Amino acid sequence: MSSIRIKAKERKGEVDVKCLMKHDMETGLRKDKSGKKIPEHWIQDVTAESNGKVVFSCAFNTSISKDPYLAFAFSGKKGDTLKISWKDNTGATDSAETQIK
Amino acid sequence: MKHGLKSLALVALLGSSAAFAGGHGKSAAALIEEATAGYKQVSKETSYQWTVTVKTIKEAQKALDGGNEAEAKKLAQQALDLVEATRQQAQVESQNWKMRVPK
Amino acid sequence: MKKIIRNVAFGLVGLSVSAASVAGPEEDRQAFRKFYENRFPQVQPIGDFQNGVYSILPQAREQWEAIEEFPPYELAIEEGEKIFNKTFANGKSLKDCFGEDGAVREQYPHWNKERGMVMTMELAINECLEANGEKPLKYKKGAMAAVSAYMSYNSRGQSINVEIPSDDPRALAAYEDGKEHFYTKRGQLNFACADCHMHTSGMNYRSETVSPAFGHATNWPVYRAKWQEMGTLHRRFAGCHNNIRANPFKAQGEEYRNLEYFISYMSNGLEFNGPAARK
Amino acid sequence: MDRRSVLKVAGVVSAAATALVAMPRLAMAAYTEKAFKAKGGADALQNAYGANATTPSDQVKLKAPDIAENGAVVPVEVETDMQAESIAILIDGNPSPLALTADIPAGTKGLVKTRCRMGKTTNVTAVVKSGGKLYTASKEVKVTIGGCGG
Repeated sequence: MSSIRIKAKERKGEVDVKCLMKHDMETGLRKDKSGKKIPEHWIQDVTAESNGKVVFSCAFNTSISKDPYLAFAFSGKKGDTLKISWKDNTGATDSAETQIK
Repeated sequence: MKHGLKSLALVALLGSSAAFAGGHGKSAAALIEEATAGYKQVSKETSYQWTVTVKTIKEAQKALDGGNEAEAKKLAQQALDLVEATRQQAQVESQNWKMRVPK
Repeated sequence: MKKIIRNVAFGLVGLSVSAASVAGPEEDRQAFRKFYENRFPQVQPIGDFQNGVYSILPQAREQWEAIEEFPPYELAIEEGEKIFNKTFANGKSLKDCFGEDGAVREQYPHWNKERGMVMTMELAINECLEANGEKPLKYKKGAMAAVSAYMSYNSRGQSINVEIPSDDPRALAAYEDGKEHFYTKRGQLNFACADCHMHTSGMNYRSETVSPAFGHATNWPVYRAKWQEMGTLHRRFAGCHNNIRANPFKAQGEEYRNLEYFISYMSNGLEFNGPAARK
Repeated sequence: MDRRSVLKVAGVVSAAATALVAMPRLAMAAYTEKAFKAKGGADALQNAYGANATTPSDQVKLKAPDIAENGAVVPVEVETDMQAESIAILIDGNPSPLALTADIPAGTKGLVKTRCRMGKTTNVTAVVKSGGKLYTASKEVKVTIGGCGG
C-alpha cells in the first residue's frame, strides 16, 4: 500500500488537496538506544499532477515533521485524476493516485 | 488537625533527605543491602514504589564497585531515606486521599 | 514551604467535609462533574470536555484543529482495519468477537461478574486473539493501539455508560479502588492524579497546562506529538506515574483497569471520540 | 507580523544585488543542497531564488501559533492573493532555516499548509515570490519545554 494518503475535493472550481505521507523524516540529529546517530532520511521532493499536468511541487528540508502533511489548492474539476509522488534522499520513491471528488 | 499534621510531617520528610538518619557506622555494602530489602518490603506491603529509589540504589552499587566507599555510603543512605519516605507516604495516604474527593 | 502550607490547607478542607456520610458512585459522579462545571464554566456545551485540554485552551485548540485536518492517527486506523479483518490460522478473525466493524467501544470498560474483574477493550482484544490461538499484542502501542484506534473510530458518537452493578459488591470495590488511586498521592513528587487534573487543572506546571480529568477517558488511543506515535490510555497512565517518579503499574493490570473503570464512570454521558491527536 | 526581523534578514543581505536578475522560471520546485543546507535565511533565499532582497508585505498571510504546542509538529500556513510563482517557509532559528519551497504554477492557488519542526523559540518567515520579487511576513513562535514528559 502506498505511503501517501490523499483527500481531494472540488468546490466551485477549486480543488482542495490534503495529503499525508508516511515517512520517518529522520533529521540526522537523533540517536538510537545505543547512542548511535540515526542517519538523515527524509522526503526531498513532492510533485502533484492532475491529468498528467504538474499542479504543485515542493521541496522539503528535514525540518518538516514526521509523516509530512501538505495542503494546497488548484483549479480543477470532479473526476479528474490527481497523482502525488515523493522522492527521498536515498532515492526511494512512492506515489498514489486518486480521483477528485 | 491530626491529618493535617501528619501531612505536614510527611512533606517535611520528603523535603529533606537527611530526615531519616539510621545505619551510621555500617559499611556501604550493608547499607545497600538494607535499602534493597527495605524497598522490596515496602513494595510488598503497599503499592508504593518510587522510581528514584531503585536508581539511587543502583548508583550506590556503582560507586561501591568503583571503590568509592564514602560516596556509596552516602547514596545508600539516601536510598534508605527514600524507602522510609515511601513507607510514610503509603501510611499517610491510606487516609488522606479522602480529603481530595469533591463533595 | 508553599507546598507544606497547601498540604495542610487541603487537610483542613478535607476534615471539614469528612464528617459527611460516604457517598455512592452516583453522588461521586455528580460532585465530580459539578466540580468541573464550576471550574470551567466557559466549556459549552459540556460535551466539549471530551477534547481534553483543548476544551479550555483556545490558542492550543487552533493548532490541534489544524492537526485534526489530516490527523496522523488516520494511518493507524488503516493499519488497525487490516489487523481487524485479518483471518486467523483457524479461519476466524476479530470480527467473530467484535462484529463486522468492531464498533463496541461503548461496551467497555465493564464489570465482568463471572470473573470478578473489570474488562477493558484492549484486554478483550487480546483475549479474543488468544482464544483463537493467535499471539497477544503488546498493550501500550503499535498493533494494539492501531486495532483500538480502528474500533474506537467506528464507535465514535457512542456514549460512555459505565455501570457499577449493585448486585456484586466486588464491582463497587473495584470502583472504590480506582477512586482511591485517583485521589492518592504517589511518587517522590507526592502528586495524586487529582492534584494535577482536578485541583490545579487549567493551571500550569512549567509551560504545560494540565487537562481536566472530566473527559479523560473518551478519546483513546491517541497520536501524541511527544511520542510521535500512537499510544493507549494505559501507556499514558504509566507516563504520568513516571513523571511523578512513581513506579508505573502494568498495562492492563488490576490497578490500571480499576482506574480506567473509575475515570470512565466519572465521564459517563460524554461521547467516545477516539482516536485523537494530542501534544 | 514582526517587521524588525524581516528588516534584519533584509539588512544582512543588503550587500547583495538589489536588482533582480531575470531567472528562467523553473518548471518545478526541486531540492537543492545549496539552498536547504544554507546556515542562514539570506543565503538560503539567495541559493533558492538567486536573490535575497525581501519586502515585508501584508499581502503575505502567515498563520503559525504564538506558542507551539509541541516543537515537533508546528502547523504553518502561508497564503497570498498575489500572483505567486513560489512560496517558501523559513524557520530562522533552525540550523538550516529553509524548511520548504513550493512552486505555484498558473491555476494553482497561492497557498501551502504543512507542519514544521522547531528547535527553539524563533521567527518563522513566509516568503512569496511574485513578479520576480520576494515578499515576506514573519512571526515569532515560542517553543517551550513541556512539564509533562510522559
